[in-house]
Amino acid sequence: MDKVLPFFVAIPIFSAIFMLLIGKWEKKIFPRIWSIITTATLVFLISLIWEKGTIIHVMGGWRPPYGIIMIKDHLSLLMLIIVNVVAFLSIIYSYSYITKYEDYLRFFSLFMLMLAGMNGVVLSGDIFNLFVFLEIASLASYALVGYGVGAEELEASFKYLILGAFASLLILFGIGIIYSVTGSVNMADIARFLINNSGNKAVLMATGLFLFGFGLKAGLVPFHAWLPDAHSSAPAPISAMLSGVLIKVLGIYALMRVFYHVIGVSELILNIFLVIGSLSMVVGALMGFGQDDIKRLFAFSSISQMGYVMVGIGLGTPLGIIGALFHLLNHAGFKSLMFLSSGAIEDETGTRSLSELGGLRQKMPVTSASSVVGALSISGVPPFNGFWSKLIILIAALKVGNIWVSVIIVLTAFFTLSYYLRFQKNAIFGDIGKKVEGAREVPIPMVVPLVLLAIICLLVGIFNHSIISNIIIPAQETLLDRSGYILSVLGNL
Amino acid sequence: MDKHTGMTLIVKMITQVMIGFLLVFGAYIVLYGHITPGGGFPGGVMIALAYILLTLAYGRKVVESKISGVAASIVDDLGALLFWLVGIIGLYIGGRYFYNFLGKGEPFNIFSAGTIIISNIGITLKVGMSLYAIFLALAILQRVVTEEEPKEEGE
Amino acid sequence: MKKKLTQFTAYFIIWLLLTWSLHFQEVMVGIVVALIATALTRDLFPDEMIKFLNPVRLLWAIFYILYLIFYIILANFDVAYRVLNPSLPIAPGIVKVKTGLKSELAKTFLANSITLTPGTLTVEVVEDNYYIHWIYISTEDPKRQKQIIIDRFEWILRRIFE
Amino acid sequence: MTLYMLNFSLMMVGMYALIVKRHIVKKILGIAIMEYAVNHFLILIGFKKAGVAPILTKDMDLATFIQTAVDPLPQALVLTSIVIGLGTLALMVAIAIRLYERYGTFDMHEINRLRG
Repeated sequence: MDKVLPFFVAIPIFSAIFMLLIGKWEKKIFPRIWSIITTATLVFLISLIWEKGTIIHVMGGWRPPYGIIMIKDHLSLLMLIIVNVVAFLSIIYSYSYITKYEDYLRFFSLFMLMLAGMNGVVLSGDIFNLFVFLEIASLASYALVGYGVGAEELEASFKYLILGAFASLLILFGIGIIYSVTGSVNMADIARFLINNSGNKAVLMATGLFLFGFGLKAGLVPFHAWLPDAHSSAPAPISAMLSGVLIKVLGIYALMRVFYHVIGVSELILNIFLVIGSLSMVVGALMGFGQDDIKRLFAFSSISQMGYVMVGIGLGTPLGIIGALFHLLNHAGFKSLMFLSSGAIEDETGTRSLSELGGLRQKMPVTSASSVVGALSISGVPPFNGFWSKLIILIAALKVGNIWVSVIIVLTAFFTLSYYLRFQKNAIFGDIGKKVEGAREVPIPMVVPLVLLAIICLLVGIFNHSIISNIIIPAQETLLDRSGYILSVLGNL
Repeated sequence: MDKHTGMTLIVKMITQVMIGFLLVFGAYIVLYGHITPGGGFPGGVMIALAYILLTLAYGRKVVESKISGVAASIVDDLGALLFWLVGIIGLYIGGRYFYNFLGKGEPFNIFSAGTIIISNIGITLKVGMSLYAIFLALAILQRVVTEEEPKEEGE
Repeated sequence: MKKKLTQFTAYFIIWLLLTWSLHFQEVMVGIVVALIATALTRDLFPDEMIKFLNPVRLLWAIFYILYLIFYIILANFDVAYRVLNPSLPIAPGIVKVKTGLKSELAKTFLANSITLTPGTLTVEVVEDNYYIHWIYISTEDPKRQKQIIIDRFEWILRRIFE
Repeated sequence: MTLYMLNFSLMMVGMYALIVKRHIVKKILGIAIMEYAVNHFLILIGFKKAGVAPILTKDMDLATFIQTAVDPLPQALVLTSIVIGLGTLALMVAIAIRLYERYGTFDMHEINRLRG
């Protein structure tokens, strides 16, 4: 079954190139259909490796630690599901949304490259390949953020580009340091070396560099300057991908993989995670409070929700990590839903300003209903999924006895609820705003992903127990089992 | 060739003489990539530089009549597909992505080391033509900027 | 056809020099590479290069290289003398010189020879006229200037290219 | 060690340009300088005094080869990172040109329509 793994990278890359080639003759319909087929194939491929446990594909037959490997364990599986499902829904959404722009071809081509990069990051078992795929995904996302080539888009893209390139260089520098210490780029091999020879000062420096680099890619608070601009300027499906998937894969997943499996977590690192997480929660929530632009509001809320995940990871207990991973999954669902519906709203009304919107419920019933579901989920109202993950993180924090963090979690939840209520009051309910008069329901391809995501949010909330026990707990066990990871890569080959 | 655009006679003539040799040297770097230092990327850059030199000497129009941006990007895609295909054929034959399915051959011969030479050719086409396309794209952007600026009359 | 043959030979010789081997695989690949390069640069290759197929002209070209090296060394000493001399006997300026050469390649070679020779530098070529930056303008007379700068190269280039 | 220190100071030069300078092109140059420093660092890791190229020839025995050959892996890593850097640089320059079209300036402080 290990032959499936390369296809997660190979298919999107092929599709990106093939679309550019065929697109010379057929520019409009073909790329849209072809990318739907591609992402659907990827979603289908996940079902093939669903219950297989850990799978390792050895590239070119060179066995690890010398060769390049791709590894799928339960953590990768969780991320693969998130990435490919959100990508599939965003592509369906783009089918109609892309008509805003002139050039269809490059949008889908870059989207496929971004997808290939993210799948590569998730599956890579080699720290340098992780960097390479991270760069592929980042480069594609820089270009996609500036896709509208308006003044604001370009400015946001440039800021993102400068900071992202800086972060990538720091990560590369860290990889260089790690390589000079351990003489290997295979993650399991590095981990084995570091377990036997701990206490190296150079590794501490690499730790800091990784924290900075991946933290910047994740948009956590001291490094969050690019995030609101980039997320609010990008086309809506890209915002959904950026916020729903990209910052998680390039930032949080890479942090988890590198710190839990490769370098190994210590008390210090966990405390740094906790501080960064709490800061992100508070700052994101406070900044989101005063926003008028709905996309900026969602972007700041992303920072705040990423804070929850970081806190969950930083607690370091199994329960905390379960909460963090569950929140990761949930956030991918509701935040893509929010960004996609913001795109629908902007498409119909021509504005993103809360003060100009209002009464969307009467004009766009389906979009309104699904975005209300999203808003309720994100602010943690009981039957929906956001509530459970936040509750688990809160319980985990209380169990550790960390009162400050628990207080921050509760406060942030209230803040989140209040500014999402403001969004609902000003945009969905209330009197019909001036710009909303001519709005109609968006076309079917845009409605379908919204409804599907809303249903996912609801179902995950209702069947939270089976989701947690089937997907989240195996991932959490993988994450905490460092020696198991090393054994699975180096043991039986 | 167009006598009235581009740089002076000296640059043009030297470019005309040298471009073929540059291509041969680029090909040498590529084809010997597996047994001497070099490979697809440096060779591709060299081939791209041959055309970039031509662009600098003669201006964009003359070069685009030889390799247009569209043709460059088609060759570019084909190169990438060739590289991709090497990996997939390896997966099909050997069960491993990028499995070396060709014979290893006698060391230090040009036909040795299996698929590396094919991958190198793919990379060359990809890198060479993308670099050339990037250059053309930036040159076009540059032109737009200068046209928008009020230009001083003269010459 | 003759032009293509010249091109092909030139590229193939370069290939052989690069690989420095007569193994049949290398020769075969060399033939293919030279053919491709020929096809790609068909109309770019200067027509005058055909003349190198003629052995007499080729010998003149080899002689020209040695001759040029000799003059470069000579001019080096001249410039070194001017630089090291405390009184700095220089009188720099740009002179305009007309050449009798017709072939464009020959003109290019002449311009480069002038540039390679220390003390003189081709600034611009317009039709038949060279604008040359000269470190020591010894005379104001155009004919004499032509004699000093150009004539020593021109007669050989004429034999090679015309 | 001196080499590492010099390399690190080169990186600091790049970082200085990136953080302090307001001109977009200078920021791009800062990124480029940092990238060279990092690539140089990777090369330094594989560096060996009086090392030979890591190509095993017919007339070389394995033990001396292992002792004298430099580590080839960092070189491969650097090639990859140079390619990535090329892509990033091309994208940065393209966006900078477009930004100049839109704003008519290269000053980062005047390009601030987005805030918050």
